[in-house]
Order: sequence, then structure tokens, then C-alpha cells
Amino acid sequence: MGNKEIQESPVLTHEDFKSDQMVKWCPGCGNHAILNAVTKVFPLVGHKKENYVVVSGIGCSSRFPYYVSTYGFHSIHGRASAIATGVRIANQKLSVWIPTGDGDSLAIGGNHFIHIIRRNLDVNILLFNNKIYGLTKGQYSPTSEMGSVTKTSPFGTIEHPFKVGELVIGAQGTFFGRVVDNTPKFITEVMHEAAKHDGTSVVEMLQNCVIFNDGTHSIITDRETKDDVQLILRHGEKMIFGKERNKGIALDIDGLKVVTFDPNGPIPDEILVHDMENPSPGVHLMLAKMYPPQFPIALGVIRSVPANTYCRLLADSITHAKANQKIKCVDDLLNSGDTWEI
Amino acid sequence: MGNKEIQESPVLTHEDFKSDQMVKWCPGCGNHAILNAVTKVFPLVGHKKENYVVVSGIGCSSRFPYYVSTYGFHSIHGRASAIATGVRIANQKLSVWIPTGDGDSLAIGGNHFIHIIRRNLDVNILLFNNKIYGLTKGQYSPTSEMGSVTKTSPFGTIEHPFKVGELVIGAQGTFFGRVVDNTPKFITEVMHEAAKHDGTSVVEMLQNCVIFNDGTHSIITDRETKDDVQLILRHGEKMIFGKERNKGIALDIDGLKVVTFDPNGPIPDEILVHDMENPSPGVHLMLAKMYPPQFPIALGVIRSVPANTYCRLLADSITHAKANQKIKCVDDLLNSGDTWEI
Amino acid sequence: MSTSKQIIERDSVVVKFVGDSGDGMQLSGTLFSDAAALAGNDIATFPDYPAEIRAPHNTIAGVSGFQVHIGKETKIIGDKCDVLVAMNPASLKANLKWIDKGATIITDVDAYDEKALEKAGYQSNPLTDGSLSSYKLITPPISTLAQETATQYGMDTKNAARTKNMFCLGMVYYIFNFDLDTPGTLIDKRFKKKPDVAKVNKKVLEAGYNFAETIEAFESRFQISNVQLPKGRYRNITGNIATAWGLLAASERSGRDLFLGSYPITPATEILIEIAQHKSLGAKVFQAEDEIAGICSAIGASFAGSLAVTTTSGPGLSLKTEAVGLAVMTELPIVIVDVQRAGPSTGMPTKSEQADLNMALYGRNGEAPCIVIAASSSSDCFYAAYNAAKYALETMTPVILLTDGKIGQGSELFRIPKVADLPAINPPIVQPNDPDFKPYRRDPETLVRGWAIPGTEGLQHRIGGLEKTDIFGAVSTDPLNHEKMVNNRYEKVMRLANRIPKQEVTGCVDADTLVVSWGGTKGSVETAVKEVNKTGKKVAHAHFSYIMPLPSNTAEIFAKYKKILVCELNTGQFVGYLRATHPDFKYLQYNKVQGLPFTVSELVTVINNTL
Amino acid sequence: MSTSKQIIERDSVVVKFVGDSGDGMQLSGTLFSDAAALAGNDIATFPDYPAEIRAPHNTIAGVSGFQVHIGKETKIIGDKCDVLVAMNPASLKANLKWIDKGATIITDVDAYDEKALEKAGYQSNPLTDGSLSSYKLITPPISTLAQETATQYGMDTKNAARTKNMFCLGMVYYIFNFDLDTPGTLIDKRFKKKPDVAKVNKKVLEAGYNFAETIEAFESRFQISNVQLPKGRYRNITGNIATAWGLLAASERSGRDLFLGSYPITPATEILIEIAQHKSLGAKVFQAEDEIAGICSAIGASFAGSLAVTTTSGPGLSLKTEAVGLAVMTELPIVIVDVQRAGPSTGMPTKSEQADLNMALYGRNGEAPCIVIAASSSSDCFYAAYNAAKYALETMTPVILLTDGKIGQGSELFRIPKVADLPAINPPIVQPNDPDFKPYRRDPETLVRGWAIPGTEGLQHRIGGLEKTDIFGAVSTDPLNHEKMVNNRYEKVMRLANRIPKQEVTGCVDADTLVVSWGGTKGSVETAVKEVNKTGKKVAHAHFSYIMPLPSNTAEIFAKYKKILVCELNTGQFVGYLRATHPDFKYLQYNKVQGLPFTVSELVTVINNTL
Ligand SMILES: Cc1ncc(C[n+]2csc(CCOP(=O)(O)OP(=O)(O)O)c2C)c(N)n1
Ligand SMILES: Cc1ncc(C[n+]2csc(CCOP(=O)(O)OP(=O)(O)O)c2C)c(N)n1
Ligand code: SF4
Ligand code: SF4
Ligand SMILES: [Mg+2]
Ligand SMILES: [Mg+2]
Repeated sequence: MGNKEIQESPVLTHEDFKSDQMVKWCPGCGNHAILNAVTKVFPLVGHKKENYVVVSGIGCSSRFPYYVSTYGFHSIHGRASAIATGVRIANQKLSVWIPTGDGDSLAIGGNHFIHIIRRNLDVNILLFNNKIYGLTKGQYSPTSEMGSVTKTSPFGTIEHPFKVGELVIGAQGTFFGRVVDNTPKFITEVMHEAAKHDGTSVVEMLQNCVIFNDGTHSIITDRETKDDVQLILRHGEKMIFGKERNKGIALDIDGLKVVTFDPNGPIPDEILVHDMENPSPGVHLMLAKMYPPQFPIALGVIRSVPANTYCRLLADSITHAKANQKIKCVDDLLNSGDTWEI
Repeated sequence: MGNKEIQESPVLTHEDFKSDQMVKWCPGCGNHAILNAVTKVFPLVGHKKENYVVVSGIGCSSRFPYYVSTYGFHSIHGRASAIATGVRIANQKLSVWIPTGDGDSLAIGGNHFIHIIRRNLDVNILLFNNKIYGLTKGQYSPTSEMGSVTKTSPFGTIEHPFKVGELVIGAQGTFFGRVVDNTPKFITEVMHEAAKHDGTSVVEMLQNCVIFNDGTHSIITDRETKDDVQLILRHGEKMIFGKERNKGIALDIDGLKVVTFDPNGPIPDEILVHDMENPSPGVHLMLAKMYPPQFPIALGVIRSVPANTYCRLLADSITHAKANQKIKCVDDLLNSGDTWEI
Repeated sequence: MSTSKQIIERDSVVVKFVGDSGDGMQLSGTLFSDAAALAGNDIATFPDYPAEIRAPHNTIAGVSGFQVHIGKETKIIGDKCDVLVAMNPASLKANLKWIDKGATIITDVDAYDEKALEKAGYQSNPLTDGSLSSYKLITPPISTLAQETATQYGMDTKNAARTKNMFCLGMVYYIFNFDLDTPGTLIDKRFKKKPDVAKVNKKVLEAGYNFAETIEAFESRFQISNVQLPKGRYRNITGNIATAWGLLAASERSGRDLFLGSYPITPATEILIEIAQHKSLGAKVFQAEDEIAGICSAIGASFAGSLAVTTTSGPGLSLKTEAVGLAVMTELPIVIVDVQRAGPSTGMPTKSEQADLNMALYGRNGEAPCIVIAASSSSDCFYAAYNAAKYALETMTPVILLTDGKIGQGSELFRIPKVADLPAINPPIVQPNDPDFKPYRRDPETLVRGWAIPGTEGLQHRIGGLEKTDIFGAVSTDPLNHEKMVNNRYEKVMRLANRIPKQEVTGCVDADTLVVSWGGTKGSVETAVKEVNKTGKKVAHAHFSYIMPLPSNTAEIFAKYKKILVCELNTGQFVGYLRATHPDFKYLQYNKVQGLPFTVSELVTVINNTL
Repeated sequence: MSTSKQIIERDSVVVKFVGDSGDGMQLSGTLFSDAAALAGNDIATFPDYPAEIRAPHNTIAGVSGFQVHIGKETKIIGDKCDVLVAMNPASLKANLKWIDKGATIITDVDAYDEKALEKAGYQSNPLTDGSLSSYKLITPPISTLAQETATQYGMDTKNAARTKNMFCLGMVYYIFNFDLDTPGTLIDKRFKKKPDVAKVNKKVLEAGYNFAETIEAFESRFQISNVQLPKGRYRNITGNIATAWGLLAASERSGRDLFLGSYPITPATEILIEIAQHKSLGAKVFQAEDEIAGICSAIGASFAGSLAVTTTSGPGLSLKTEAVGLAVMTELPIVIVDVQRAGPSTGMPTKSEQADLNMALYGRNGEAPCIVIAASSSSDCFYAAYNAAKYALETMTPVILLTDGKIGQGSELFRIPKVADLPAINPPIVQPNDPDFKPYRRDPETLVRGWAIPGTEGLQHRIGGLEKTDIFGAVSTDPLNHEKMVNNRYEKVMRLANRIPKQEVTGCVDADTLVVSWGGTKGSVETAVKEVNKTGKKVAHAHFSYIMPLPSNTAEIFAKYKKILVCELNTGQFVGYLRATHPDFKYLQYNKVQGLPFTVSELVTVINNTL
């Protein structure tokens, strides 16, 4: 839900959104940092406390609702988006958040995921991508890399993984952001952007499962190398990265490419300027696809384009119907059309 | 399944694949022409008759299996891809075809659709896109244009539609083609390409439902204007269209654009050459998205890239396991590990 | 309008219009039944159409029909037709089994060319080979006559050909002695935007009427005995529309916006279509991507304070199974409407059956009791839906409402109620900042928990599918707490028995034998019981609308009878449920699983054999 | 090994290891039970762990346990522990209710610091406040001792701290008089790749053993009376592994490749994991995107000629509902394994219950009968799965196999069979170009249709979810054909009763009272019946494995008893089914819905009260 619809509210803080429940995630799990970031975002977004609703499915990540002191619904596996759709349509003043896992929203919940995105329903999806089924103790997920050895793939998986951003864009997504779990401030920042976006926002959070998939993101998060493999996108700025900030992204007919240049000289013209609002999804898709070692991974808001939202259009059509339809109450309805007295 | 796996087979014809069942589609329905095209493709593909299996869900289009004389399974709504997955994995010599509707595979069956594509399972999906639920008599579907007035949207829909090609690409699709229902030869041609592709191939067939959505594709199919709104793609050829063949497609940072030129002069350099095998999906996505009036619609094979298929990888891993694992039969298994005599 | 014909007085008459899917049979049927209703008759209608949209012309697969029963207490679709209007050979062939010797057949001789006969599978022309000699056969060149009339009034030939249904309708109007003003008005309404078409159609109708009078082929005309309906304002209504309206009424009366999350499926789609028309009443309709999203969105909307509903048929209810369990566990009110069709699996989508009862009662993992209510007729769908909504909201429990294709798509007269006269609905909404609020605190009497709606200040809490502690709602695997909660959820449903109406017994209450039925078979069973009682034999009847919980006096009633005969359109699901819940009685059973309603005559035979 | 201690001779003993999720309790338990088995004892084990992966350290939520029952006929998880090994205050607190006065508690005094006591919710230290005075309390500084030993053998401090479970295990070995060679071998196997670690662990184990001997804190040691197991080769097996192996055996024996389409879910996942290891046996495992794809892929694989299976637990079975109906309609063989857990909805995933029976029997739209089989113990899962596969293949019908979390994750001794000795499996495969082939032609005896597998020359045909004509398999809405097909599908299942084993009765067969049970409760009910009979009172026992159809002699058996008491872990689902199918008998019932197994003592009380 966009800023426009925010009601006045008392000043709330971080602490106001922490619940009194014991947080039961494993020590060292990436989820802890993300939880922290979310409780910081809620006061920034600015709704009254009772207007936040957190709806989740099943999975480690889906235990999220217990740990924030808002209204919460810890539902069934894969259905959070569908349930949230009902919540949001039923009461347009609610700010609806969906914490979900890669299994929850891309395996069993895949259909609701692509449909809520297509409809551009005003919710914020926080996708905890640890590339594994955590809660059920370590089976591969639809985002596990090809060849992953897990409990159910003792000889390595034989499935190509989904790439979250590509699926979001393919489903007509209007907002896609990506963060890693060890950058709390940046998470808060990107989530705030997501909250401000009118329509479905998806933030992919590369989250480390210390128990069943430890280090799956280390190629991206390793201190040593991270500057060379992370491209932090900012709208209107050139796509530059590298410890020495001497690399950039350019486009040609075959797709994107990495260009190295002299950091002391001028930045080459061909280096792209990030336009997150470009309605054409081609470049966003290619950005979302980039992955080391050939490319850096793009972090931040990759796509954020304005489009009509489901709830806005629904509200308009209800207003229009109320103004124009003759039937104003059920008695009118019962007596409409052919009736007669006996 | 690719050509490589085709066994010797007697020479079969078009007629061999027609069933003796009464075709119950409405007179004038686009499905008739498509059926005809498929019975022509089967002999071209060249498998033995008993090795074709046609698996469908529910919908007008899903009645397809009754009308071809192969093995057939007319299953339940939305599940054809999942059932076909089992058929294909169980018996690698079968050629599996999935006729399906926009409702069947993009509404209720959306999850299986994106997953079969992601896995690059060797099947051919024939997606009859009439942008409506035909069998249930005319409710809007996930591909219905925004604002469509249908039985369940008396005031017009408020949902952004899926674009089949974009969803396919977003789901890591390796083959996407598109045809219209009134070009039977071209349908056969594109389907033949689909059959030859190793992995999941999706052919979107813009099909007219004369009863509930008549003319939904007329902007594309109208005789008068079709040359100006259809871009027929051929691998390795420039993307040129227009009655006078004076228009082409070029790429810049904002996406694709239409370039008009003098048909008697040289073709401008910036006009793109179609590379259906480009692994980078950006241009394919933008091609799939093009729609009149701003753009022509792209027809033919938009994307066809080689990638490992699920069945190939599975076969390899089974071969490997059989060669390397010590347990060769269930008696071995029962007696493996700690056992003792009493 | 004068007539020299003999007048047959009848309590009720059955007329069936059959033809190709495109022949306009549904329209003829509707115009006829509306006219009959306006003429003061009670009516019941039932459309009968193929699963294909337009199956091939002139084939049996393509036959579409519309049956109308008019007269006194037409609680049922009459067993056999008195008048059959058949537009072509295929429709004649497909329907001969539904008419008794002596009935009237009107059919279009123009349609009996060689090709059509062959497509219908006739070896010789039935109109001329003597095979129909035991019927009153009327075979005018209907196409020709209709077309001539229509072109005469300026219509083009193609459209003119399509008026033949009006010509037939005119003939039928003549047989029933209806005046022509009523259909005139009705046609004007139908073709409001095309007054020319309306005019021509009326002219063709008139031509049919006059032709029937002229040819003197009808030895007799029907006169339906006057109906004694309670005074009031009436309309004709299908069960699916009645269901939609019952839900809208409950929404208005409870002050909770209606939310419908649904996915189209035959024969339930009309409820979705109807509610989608009424955004002006605040109804929000979400056409979901599948049935699971349909019910899940409803659960979300219920959490958020709506009167939340999902509508479907058997295969869809199967898909909703897991989510129904979630609604049971979270104790959220939703109404799940299942318009039953013949199964299993896809089965026979356009045929009706009562075979989803077991699924409604038992089809969930774990101990997951729901309230189950069944509608007994098209118009009763209004009240059944209203009550389903009322009890869902008042008990914070999912309610499964069972109707079926026959009553859902069939119609009957409906006495229009006033919304203000309907029973009040009082959901247990928790007030903002209620200091006593706990998510699973219950009313000690009813065991119902409070409804703390997101957006309400000070009631933030979390619910979910995991077992929760009593009162406080924390996640718990405590064994005794679990047993208590299982029991709470069950008891809450059972205690509703104190608030629903007591079970009634009709017919000869003091008989030795009780016939038991439930759901959409009420009309036929009731009629059969009456017929048997008329012959001097005694039999009582209990028709159940509340299935779970059963009315509190059920055992008391059963105890009064020596024999209990349970009749249902499945292999014996309700009788199994009665055996399981009321094992102290012996039950006999009569079952039919043909995708067809009971006929009164088969029931009369069965009842007589039981006595 | 000499000992001056008193020896307690016992038929069986229960030992439970409890601690934090990370404390290695599952390993201790397994090593103990393996050693016990190797020492010639019968065993049964049951893990008990939290739903969280690693719940916070030292909290009750984080307690993980492993219970071992050793001795004569340990068909059950013993009611109460004789020895409790508790690694910290939280695990002690959570498990005190499971031990009787007089039992032995071994706990690590090092773990009782203030913070840990507080986290466990203790106001004062139970080791010192006298609250445990009625137990034999042994409180060595286990951490310290283990760590010292381990570092002495060169292990780093962090890893050394993790050997405390071995120290405890050593103490327990001492109490049970086990020699130390067996665990030595077992530890070597476990740490095959880390011989150093193995060595240190063995040393710590020895230290624990010696410590126990030294401190003389144990007044008594247990000696388990010799078990009389049938001769043969044995192993320890969990129910889920046994299920996997039973399916693999059926695949080999029937010559049909095994296809498993499944989606992970607790407590069924281990079956999927196990089968995924055995590609070398030709097993194809498809980890589907959800449960619906799991079963649908199995249906496809079955169509294509595989032994097709899907495995799940309650919520997953709910999702499969619609597709099960498709398998019923298409008459394709599949095995659906439901490892039941406590419901409804997500319920209590790690707790066991028998509450999915109704869903297995009735949870589908329309009339959709399946075969339902229930496994009665961990090792019986092998045979139940084998038979489920056999009957699915031989009757071309979906079979639902019910096991539960307790037997699925628990283990017991398993006498290893030879595959060649298992009964033959003969699927009705149609030969290429069979001139008589019709899709729904049936064996007149069994009513089973033929399996015409894609790829077979000359048998092209089409199946689907719509009702089909008898024999020919064309789409049909013919009423009488539908009734016939509904009946065929039902009769086919009922006729299987002729081929499954007759129901057995054990205990005092000539008693007046029959105790009835089904599924995973066999051990506890059987034991309770024996105990009652031992006291001179007479009671018989019938434990059902075949639920649908019931064995053909069921009525005959019931007729012999005056009282029939049905015991189950739900609110009465099997008894309801018996009332519905065998209404001529009166049934009493005993139910428990706590996510826990029956205890023998509660059953003894109930049976005694019934007599
Ligand atoms: C219907 C159903 N199927 C399966 C499960 C078991 N299950 C629970 S969570 C889960 C996957 C969790 O993975 P993910 O969504 O990635 O969450 P994570 O634990 O990794 O955060 C599965 C398979 C279930 N609870 N319900
Ligand atoms: C589980 C289930 N839900 C709903 C239906 C009803 N239904 C049958 S086909 C269909 C949609 C058909 O649309 P589409 O797939 O586009 O096929 P078309 O008829 O347009 O070719 C629906 C909603 C069903 N048969 N089963
Ligand atoms: S299992 Fe993995 S994802 Fe789950 S809480 Fe532990 S570390 Fe986090
Ligand atoms: S309803 Fe539409 S899609 Fe279906 S058969 Fe008729 S024209 Fe074709
Ligand atoms: Mg995950
Ligand atoms: Mg369609």
C-alpha cells in the first residue's frame, strides 16, 4: 500500500513491533537479521499498529508472524498469498506483509505467487531464499542450484532452479528487489521502498540456513570478494561495481556484459544507468539473471514500475457500481425483475 | 523428445492419427484447425503410433485426446503437466503431448506449468489461448485483457493478464513459439520445431472461441491488417514486417522499437537478426511482449535454446547409480548395514 | 379467446422443450414457465443440457432441453412429460423414454430430412413409420411457417429461421389456454434493446398460437386447477440465484460485507456470476486462480471481518479439503457451498447426485468437524444459504452447504421475504481494547470464541493451523490441551443443535414407518409419501436439512417408528452416518446413483414394498 | 566383568535419553538400542523431537528425546521409563511425567546453572530442593568428566564438550550389563571416516562405564530375561524405512519399476529420502512441486506402467483428494501412503494420531471407494507396503496405506525375509495387439480391468475422469451405465475380501468380550489384552490391518462376542465405520486424542472396566 493511504498514527518504534514470543530459529540463522530489519521498517512505513497484518504459510521463515506484535496468520503451506489476498481485499486499510520461504512460495505456493503478482495486489512479499526446505530438515527446493546434494538428492539435483526475479518479471511483476541477509540497513532501505510501492512488491532475501545449506550464498557474501560480485543498484545511477569501482554493466544484442575501465578516467558511455521504472522488462530481467562468476549479482531495487493495482481498481468499480446501479439493498434485489402478487 | 530418440516406424499419415470419435467443438471454433495441424505433425515427427501419448486436463481444448487415435488421458482440470511428467519419466520412449487451455494451464494449473518448464522435461505443450474459459461458458481467464466484459466481469476485469511467452521465459523456458489458429501450415511447421526441441516446448496458439470470445484475436488475424501487425520470426533472419516489408525491430536501452525504412534501400543495420538460440532471455522476453498497436506481434519460434533435459539427466544418474552402487537387488538392501543372526 | 376443444383439468402438467443446443430451448422453457407462473400456477423447472458448448448439429450429444412442471405443489420435476416439444429427430429420440403413451408430441417435420435422421441414428422416419402411433403426434412444418411469418415482418432469412422456437411456444400457449399478453411483455423485456426483434418474435408466437387453433389437431387443452399458494409477492427463482441472494441478505443483515472467493465450475458457476453483478451491494467477488485460492482468500477475508464464502462443486470441494481444515482449526466463519454433481472425479458434470455428503462430513485430515446444512429445493436455497451464513458467523465455524445441480439450476416459485423479517445475525465481534480479550476464550454456553478483527485497536494476536492452547492461543503440543481443543471444536458444533429448529415429521405422523430423506430430494419424497398416504396406507416423513449437527430431537423421533427407510441419491451415505451416530435404530435404505432425481412412482413402489 | 550389585531380572525395560536438540540424544538412543538388539533383546524405539530445527538452547521447546524399550516382545513404546537420562534441567522437567517413582534418573549436575534453571522455568534447583527424593537420582558432573577424558585423548575442547552423551551412554551400558565390544564396533561404523573421533568417543564411553562401576551409586543392575524370537537374520528398522523397502520389494517382485512422486512432509519424509537413495534398483523419485503434482505424476506413471506411489501425511492427503478420485475413476493402480500425524490442519506435526481414517475411507467427491490398509508396527510397515502394492497392481485400484508417525519414525526388530519368499504379484497387463482388448473389459471374477500400457502396440485407448461406458470406455452420461460403473468400482474393492487373509483373533478367543483395534496401536492393545488375560480374566483381541474391504469373516467373528470394545487414537472413526458397515452389532469405544500412543496401563483399566 502506498504512502498516500497511510493514516495518522502515534509514533511507534522498533520495540513496539517485537513480540514477546521466544524466537525459535537456530542460532546463526539469517532470519534473525531479517526480523530485525522488518521491525525497523514498520515504524517507518507509519501505519497504526493494528493495521499491520502478517500472513505466512509454513516453513522456518513462515514462523515470522509469531515474532512481530501485529495481527498475524500462520496458515498452511504455500497459501499465504491466497489468504493475504482475501485479507487485503476485505479491508483496504490494512498493510499486508507476507514472509515466505522458497519452498512455500515457489514450490507448493507457486501458483498463488505468480497470480498475486499478476494482479498487482497491494502486498509486500518477503521471500526468504535459503535454497532449501529448512523446516523439513534439508530437501532441495525449486531454487536449489543444479547438482545440489541434499537429503533427497544424494547424487545431486537434476533440476534447473527458478530465479526469483525472472519469475516475478515473467509474471508481470511491478516491483522486485533483492538483498542479502547480512546487510540489515540495506534490507530496511529496500523494504521501505517495497512498502511504498503501489502493488505487489517482492523482495528476495538471500538467507543463509546454517544447518542445512550453510554457505550457499557465500560466493556473494564473502567479505573478501563481495565488492567484486555485488552490484548495488540505485535508480538513476550508473551500474558500477568492483572493489576499485572499475567495472560496469553494458548492453548489446547478445545481452548484458561486464565492461572494465580505468577508474580514474571518465566512466564509459556504454555503462548503463539504472532505470528501475522502465516499463520494458528486458533489461530488468537480464539484471535479475546476472550471477557470479560471469557477472556480479544485482542487489537493491531492480524493478519498480507504476501500474494500476487490484485494490484501487476494485474500489473504483465498487464506487462506480454504488453510484450507478439501481439495486441499493437486498429488498430491491428480491423484488427486481418479474414478480407478482398472489 | 528430440529426433535422436526416434525409433524406426512404419510410414504413417495424417489419417492414421484421426480418431473415430465425433468432434464436439462448436462449428467455427479455432480448435478444429489446430487438431488438423497436430494430426499432420505426428507422422512428421516419426514415432510409432503406440508411442504417442496425449495428456490433457479439462476444458474445451482438453477434449483433444479423444480426437487423436493415440494413447490418451483426459484427466482433471489443471493437472495435465503433472500427470504427463509421470508418464514421461516412467517411460522415456514415449512422445508426450499436452493440449491445454489458458484456464487449464495458467489458472488452476499454473504451478505445474511453470515447474515442468523449469525442469525442462521433454514434453510438448500446446496452449490453446482463447483468453476465456470456454467449457464453463465464458468467464474471464488469466489471459483475458484488462477490462474484458465476461459473465463474471460484468463491469470489466480489473486484472492484468499473463502473457504466455513472458511467463514461460520467466520460468526458465527453453522453447517458446506462437501461432494463430487460422494458419494451419505454419502451425504444423512451428509444432514440428517444438517436437524436435529437447526439453519442454510451449507453443501458444491464439485460438478463437466463436461463442464466448469471438474476435478476441481479430486485431492480429484480420486479413486487411495482418501483415502490418504480424512479425513472422525466422532464426537468422532480420526482423522485418509490414505489407511493404518496410518495418523492422531494433533495440535500445529502453527496449525494442519499430523502425520504418525505405524497402527499396538497404535494410538498416540496427534491425535485429532473430537469434532464437540466444541463451540470454532479454530480447526474447521483449519480443514475446510485443503487441499491437504499438508493436507487431511476434509469431513463430521466439526462443529455442539447448539445455539439459530432466529425462536425460535422470537416465544418466540411473545408469551411473547402477554401475556404482553396491546394492543390486532388494535382498542386498535388506541385508545391508547392521544385521545379526538369532 | 374462445375454444371448442375439450378442457382437461389437471393438478399439474409437465412440458419439455428439446432441441439442438442452439435452438433456443432454454428461452422457450423460461418464457413458458414465467407465463405459467404469472397465470397463477406453481412451477418447477429443470434445464438439461450437454457438457459440450455446441455439440455437433442434429446429434444426440447436442440435445439440450428444458423441462417445466406447472400446477399444484410442483415440488418436483415431474416424472414424465405430458407435452414434448422436439425440434429435430435427435431430440425426439433422446427424449422418448421420458414420455408416457398418450402424451402430446409437437415436432418440426421440416427437420426430418435424411441427413438429420441418420445423424440421430434413425433407420426410418419415426413420423411416418408408425412407431409413434401411441402418442398424439403434431408435426407442422414449423421452420417454414415461422420463417414465413418472420420475413413477412421484415426480418432477414437467417434470423427468421431462428424464430421457430417462438412458433412452437405459441402452439403450447394455445394448448394451455394462456393469454398472449403475458409473453408479449416478457418478450419485450428480453429484447429490450432490439424492439424490432421483439416485435417479430411476438408475431411469430401469435402465428403459432393461431396455427394451433386453426389446425384443430389438438383434441384437448389443459386447464390447471387453481393453486393454493400462501398470499404474497412471488417470483420464479433458480437454486443458484437463491443461494446468491440468501448470502447477500445475510451480509446485509449481519452488517458484514460479503466476500466471495471462487473458481468457476459446473453446476455452481451461476452463484459466482450472480454475486459478481452486485458490487452495488458491497459484495466483493474474487475470481481466484483455482479452488484452493478461492477458499484461502475467503479464509483471509473472514479473518479480516467479512462474511466470507466460497462456492464450488465436488471436484472443487476435494481441492479445498486442506483449507477447510485450516478454517476448522482457526475457528473462522466461512460458508462453503457445494452444488453437488455426479461423481466420482469429473464424473458427469451436468448430472445431479447427493454423493458428496461423506466428504462434507469426513473429508479432512484429523478431527475436523464442520457444520453441514443441506438445501431442500430451489427456493429453499435462499434460506439454507442465509442460515449457513448465520450459523457460520455466530459459531465461528466453517459451514458446508450442500445443494445440487438439480435444485441449483432448476427453478421454482419463491415467495419474496422482507430482509427485515429474517432472523437476526449476531457475530461475536470483540470490541477494541477489550481487556479480557484472548484469542481462544470461549462463550461458556456455546463454546464460541470471539472474532477479533484486524484493524481493531488493541486486539493484535496470531492464529494458525498449528494446535493452540485453550484460551491463550499459543502454539502447543501439550497432550491434554490438544484433547481439550479437539473436544471444544466438536462440542461447539454439537451445541448448535440447541439453536437450530427441531426436526419436523410430516405425513401420517403416527405411522409405523418413517421415510427419511435429506437435501434436494425433498419434493419427490414428500410427494411420494403423500401419494402413499392417499391410498390409505400410513407412512411418515422426516426430511433433514441440518446434517451436522442433527436436530436435537432426532433420536426421539426415530424411537417412535418400527421401520426407518432412508432414501438418497448415492450408495447410502446418510444412512451410514445415521448408523454411526444413532446406532440404536435399524435402518432400511433405498439408493439410486444414476445422476437422475427420484421419480415419484419408484418411491411409491419402494415405500409400499417397505410397509 | 564382575559386579557385586544386585541384579534385577526384568522382562522389559524402558530407557529414555533426553536433552537439547543438539545434545546427540538420537545418537545415544540408537547406539543403545542397537547394542541391546545385538545382545539378543527385542527392541522398540521412538524418537520425540520438537518441530523447530534448533529451538533455543536449554528451553523446554528445545527438548529432544529418544525412547528405547528393550526386552521380551516390546511391541510397544513402554508406558513409563525405568531409566531417564536427562542432559539439562529443561529436559528433566519436560519428562518427569513419564517416569514412575523409584525409577533411575541420570542427569548432568554441570548443566544446572542459574540461567539454565530459569530457562527451564525452575524456581529452585530440583537436584537439591528435595523434590526428586522419590527417584534414584544420579548426578555426576558429566560434562566435566567427559571433557576431561576427551581432551586427554587429544580432542579439542569444543568437540570434547560434545562427547557427554557417550559418557552417559557408558553409564547406562553399565546398568544393563552390556559388554563394551558391541558399542565399540557400532561407534567405529558411525565415525568410519573419522577414526580419531571414534577412538575418543569409545574412550569416553568406557570412562562412563567405569565411572558407574566406581561410584557404586547404582544399587542394582538390570538383567533382561532372554527373548524367544524366531530364528533368523534380524535388523533394527524404522517404519518409514520398512515402508520404503516394502515398496522396493514389490517393485522387484512385480517387475514394475518403482515410481515415487512425493513432496516432503513430516513425518513421512524419510520414505522419500530412503527411496531416493536407490536409483540402482531402478527406483525413480520425482520430488514434486506440491502434493498434487506428487500424486498426479504417480497417476501418470501408473498409466505408463510403473508401480506408482505417493507418500505424505494428513495435510498432504487432503490436497491429494481430487486426484485420488481420478485414480478411482480411471482404475489405475497407485499406492498412497499416509503417515498420520495429529491434526486437524497443521495440527501437531511431530505427534502421532489415527485420525485420518475417515478421510481415507470417505474423503472424496462422489462414490469413490479405495482399498484401505493399515500397518500395525514399524516392521509390519514392510509387509503392509508390500501388500498395498500387490493389491493395487492386481486390482487396478488406488490403495491408501495408513501408517503413523509413531511407527513410521519409531523402530523395532525386523526378521529379514527373502524377496523370493514374498507372495507373487501379477498385474493384469494386456498383451500387444490383444484382439479382445477393451479399456473397461473386466475379469468376471474379480471385476478388474486390464492394464494396457502406452508403448504397447495396438492398444491405443483413452481414459479420463469423466464417466465411461462399461467395457468400451466411451464418455457417457447414460444413467444405468453410471449406476453399473459405480457398482463395478465398489464391488471390485469388496471382492478383494476373498483374497486377503481372514481376520485373526488372539488372546482368550472364547471370552465374552472382544477388544478391537487397528493400525499402529497393535502392540499396546495386544500387550494390555495379555496382561488382563494373565490376571485370569478373559478377553479376546482382533487387530485389523485390512480396513476396506474388511476381512470376509468380520461379521462371523463379531457375532461370537457379547461385548465389542473398539480402541483407537481418534474420536471414534473406526467404530463409526463398523457401525455403518456392520450395524448388527453393538460396539463400545475407547478413544484418546492427545497425540500420544495408548499406555498399556490405561488400556488394562479400560478393558477391566468393560468386562
Ligand atoms: C501441505 C503441506 N505439505 C508439506 C508440508 C511440509 N513442509 C513444511 S515447510 C516445508 C518447506 C519449507 O521450505 P521453505 O518454504 O523454503 O521454508 P524454510 O523452512 O526454508 O524457511 C515443507 C515441505 C506441510 N507443512 N504442508
Ligand atoms: C477442479 C475443477 N475446477 C473447475 C472446473 C471447471 N472447469 C472446467 S474447464 C474450466 C476452464 C476452461 O478454460 P480453458 O482451460 O481456457 O479451456 P477452454 O474451454 O477455453 O478451451 C473450468 C473452470 C473443473 N472441471 N474442475
Ligand atoms: S533450519 Fe535453517 S532456515 Fe531453519 S531456523 Fe535453522 S538455520 Fe534457519
Ligand atoms: S465454446 Fe469456444 S472454445 Fe469451446 S468449442 Fe465452442 S468455440 Fe471452441
Ligand atoms: Mg527455504
Ligand atoms: Mg480458454
